[in-house]
Amino acid sequence: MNHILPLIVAIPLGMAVVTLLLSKAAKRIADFTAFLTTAVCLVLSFVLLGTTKTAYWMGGWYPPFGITLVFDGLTAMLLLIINSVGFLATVYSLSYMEKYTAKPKYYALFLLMVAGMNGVVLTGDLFNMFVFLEIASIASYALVGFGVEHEELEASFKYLILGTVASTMMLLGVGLTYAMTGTVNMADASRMLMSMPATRTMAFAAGAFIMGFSLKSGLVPFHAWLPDAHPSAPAPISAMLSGVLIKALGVYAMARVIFDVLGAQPIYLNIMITLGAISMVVGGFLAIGQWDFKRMLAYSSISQIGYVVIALGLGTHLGFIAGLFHMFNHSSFKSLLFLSSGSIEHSTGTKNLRRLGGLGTKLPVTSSSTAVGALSISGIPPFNGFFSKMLIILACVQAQRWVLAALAAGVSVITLVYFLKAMRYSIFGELPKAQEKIKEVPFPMAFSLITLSVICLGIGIAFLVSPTFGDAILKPAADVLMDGLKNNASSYISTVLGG
Amino acid sequence: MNFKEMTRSDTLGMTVVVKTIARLVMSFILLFGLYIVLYGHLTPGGGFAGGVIIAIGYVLLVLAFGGKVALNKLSNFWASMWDNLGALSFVCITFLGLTGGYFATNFVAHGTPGELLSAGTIPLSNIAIGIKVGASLYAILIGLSIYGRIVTEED
Amino acid sequence: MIGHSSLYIMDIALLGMGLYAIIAKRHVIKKIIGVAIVEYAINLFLILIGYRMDGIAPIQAEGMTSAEFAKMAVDPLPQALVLTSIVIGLGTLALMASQAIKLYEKYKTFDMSEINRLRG
Amino acid sequence: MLALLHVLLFFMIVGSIVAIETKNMLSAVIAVGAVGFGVSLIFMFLGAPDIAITQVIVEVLSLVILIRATVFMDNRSIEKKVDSFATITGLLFLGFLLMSAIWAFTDITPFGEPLMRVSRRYLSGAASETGAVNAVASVILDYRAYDTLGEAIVLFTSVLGAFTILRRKGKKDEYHDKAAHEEFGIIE
Repeated sequence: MNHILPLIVAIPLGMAVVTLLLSKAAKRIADFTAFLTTAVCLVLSFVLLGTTKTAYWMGGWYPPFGITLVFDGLTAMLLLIINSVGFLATVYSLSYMEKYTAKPKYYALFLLMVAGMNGVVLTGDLFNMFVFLEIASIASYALVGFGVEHEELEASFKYLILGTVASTMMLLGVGLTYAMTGTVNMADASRMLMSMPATRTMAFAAGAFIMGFSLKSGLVPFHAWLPDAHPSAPAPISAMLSGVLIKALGVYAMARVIFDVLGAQPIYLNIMITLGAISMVVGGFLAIGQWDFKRMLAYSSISQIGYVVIALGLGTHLGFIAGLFHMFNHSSFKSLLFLSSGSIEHSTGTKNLRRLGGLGTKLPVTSSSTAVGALSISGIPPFNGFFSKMLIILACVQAQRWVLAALAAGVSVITLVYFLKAMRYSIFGELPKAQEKIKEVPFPMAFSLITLSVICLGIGIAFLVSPTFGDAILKPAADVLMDGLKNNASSYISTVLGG
Repeated sequence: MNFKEMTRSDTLGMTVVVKTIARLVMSFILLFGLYIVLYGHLTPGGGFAGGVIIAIGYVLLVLAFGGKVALNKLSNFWASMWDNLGALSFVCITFLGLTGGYFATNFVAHGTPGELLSAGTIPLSNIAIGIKVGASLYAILIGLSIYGRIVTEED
Repeated sequence: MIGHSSLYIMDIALLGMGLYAIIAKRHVIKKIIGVAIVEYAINLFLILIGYRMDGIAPIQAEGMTSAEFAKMAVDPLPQALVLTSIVIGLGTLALMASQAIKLYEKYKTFDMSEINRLRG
Repeated sequence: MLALLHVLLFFMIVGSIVAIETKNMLSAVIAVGAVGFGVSLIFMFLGAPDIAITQVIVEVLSLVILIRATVFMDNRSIEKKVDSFATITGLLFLGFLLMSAIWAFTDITPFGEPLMRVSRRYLSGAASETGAVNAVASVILDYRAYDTLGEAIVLFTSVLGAFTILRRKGKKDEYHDKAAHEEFGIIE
């Protein structure tokens, strides 16, 4: 039994409460505890990378009677993404959040959001997934509205209403699964479902699950909240939402439930591909017209999540590798771009591209990190985005989905177009008169930007030079999905239930 | 909106009849809440239901006497303090489960089923949840109903 | 027909009413009411799933053996799930109410069609 | 019993229609409260006294919150003509949901005959394994204590979030209404 598994959830949970308590005595402590907690979580997630598949029985009750935590390749990858972006966003917040009031509350909510996401990716129990999904979601609703101005409140309210619908849909799916299988343990439910004929009720449950998770990940017919919520939040929260939250609560949860519980039937995969393709195209086209930098990034998130969902829906090993790689990369460059946009806003006071320009000379760190992020996301070699997009297109070709491959290639050109527009109007061009006196961001913010830029470049080069990265992180994760597709999740079931 | 625009019942409370009855009933409500919390492992109810009942007792105070009197009995600061402490003690109970071998183990001796002092950590957790729920719901209600427009604190 | 799935379908109708309110109504309070109805429906659905015909409440009376109890009581697991779900619903409601207050303070209206600074 | 449940559910659907369509916000909130009490009545009949108690008191608290926090501020309904696109979308969605439920629930586990694969163990083992005679309490605080930890944290998060949202000003160096603040002596 590996006691790190419950600790990586419980430490941020407990520290959120402790942060609030201690900050009543001295407000400055909150900075320190939040930094420390996310650092510890990051270290723990690195420690966990080396461990094998394992299950942890909460309270000593063996499954399916108690709640089980399950650790496998997919979980390891998600934990790494969540906690590294969480750590860098915390470092960034140290200076960025100075202009907001109530910093301890911000850190407490932030830690709760991280804990909720860690709980979602670790759990092996459907209802427990719902509970932790709600922790992460509720914390994010409050964080989106953290500025308590008109736009923030409006975005936060819309997000809350649609988020609650999503959670309810998921709970409906859990209830139906319980009705048909008599258990809420994922592995046990999967084993039961494999042993009985397909029922209409489970098809209905799958529909509820897919609708709920699509709402959470902002796929296109269900995306209405995303372009409002992501730009309205403070920059580190935008980075967390776009970089991690929609992946952990949306894509990961959808993949886990479809591949490991419901069984990956072709119709579910086709639904995923359809939703993904629509999101990819619509998100890309809507992004071109935006003049608000953060709003453009939000639409770009919809488009890029479309890529991930398409690749996962292909149902081939290369597709899984490509999708997971793009998920990993997207979390690095999208959080980098959101943090950069926050830095631009911090220095210049605006995020409207029409009022920006010529930042290249004045803000060297911010503009080079913006450039790195933009080049990565548009798929320029040798940055990491190029390799994952290329793999996705190759996977589409390999699966003989020619239309998808063409769409993916076309949308990547569109991506390049709108990011060239963003760079043209922010970094290059003429510096407006009003912004002669702008200054570069303070060290903690610059640290996060530089680290993420190095990650973007480093992963691209590492992927090119040696297979270690793919073998250590991507392959175990892809194997989990492959096992769900080909062997009815037998390896997952035996990890949890034994035998 | 500001303080001056608040209605009379927000600041001064309701009539004498209501106040007298509220004073009488309040202690019974709190007692009942306490009973529900403590006997949660034996009868229907539990920490959450009991905590809400305790909160409702204070809500009655808020509605009948106005926010000022209620805040004198239990200030917002202490309400959020109890809230944090309740949550923290529940987290601690689950952490202490590690001494029983796993996270969230019921590590205290179970005793005889049906007695008040039985079921290991279940009554303890019920008490922690009761404190947490009661305090936080009281705080949120006073924040929403009376100070909805006035809660302005910087932190 | 009655008794097999009609209760479930009526419950889904209740859920649909709540979703309809969320989609179609523009008043903030109506949207909150829609969320509340959706939550009732889903809680009720879980309890309906766990009901055993003529079952007793899952509290073991004195003098009843565990084997007898297990044959008579209704399913306790959905009840535990619903308890959690009710609490989550209350928390969501508190957050929604605070957002509604602040929205009213800023926009001086509860009409969502006038609360539309974000678009595009 | 079954007929009673059908009648109750029917009245709840009617109550929810009233709550959604009425023009007066106070009556809408009262109607949704009536639906909630209907839910707790059904819980009572279905052998779930724990949930029934909780539902009733949560209902009371939600009504107080909704009325004091929102309806008190503005009881007007929206006079303008209805948004026909949204209404049609909502009705279509409702119809689609109902149709697919009628299609799907032909093979659902029948009402009144739960599978109880896992729960049988909870019922037969609760008293001896956890020491609690209330099987629901033993499930939420022992077998699934981790869920309850999550539940407590959800409530903690939402209360914290509500206080975060209720801050008067989000960013520093803006107007700060100090007078009203000091009047009530709120420190936190």
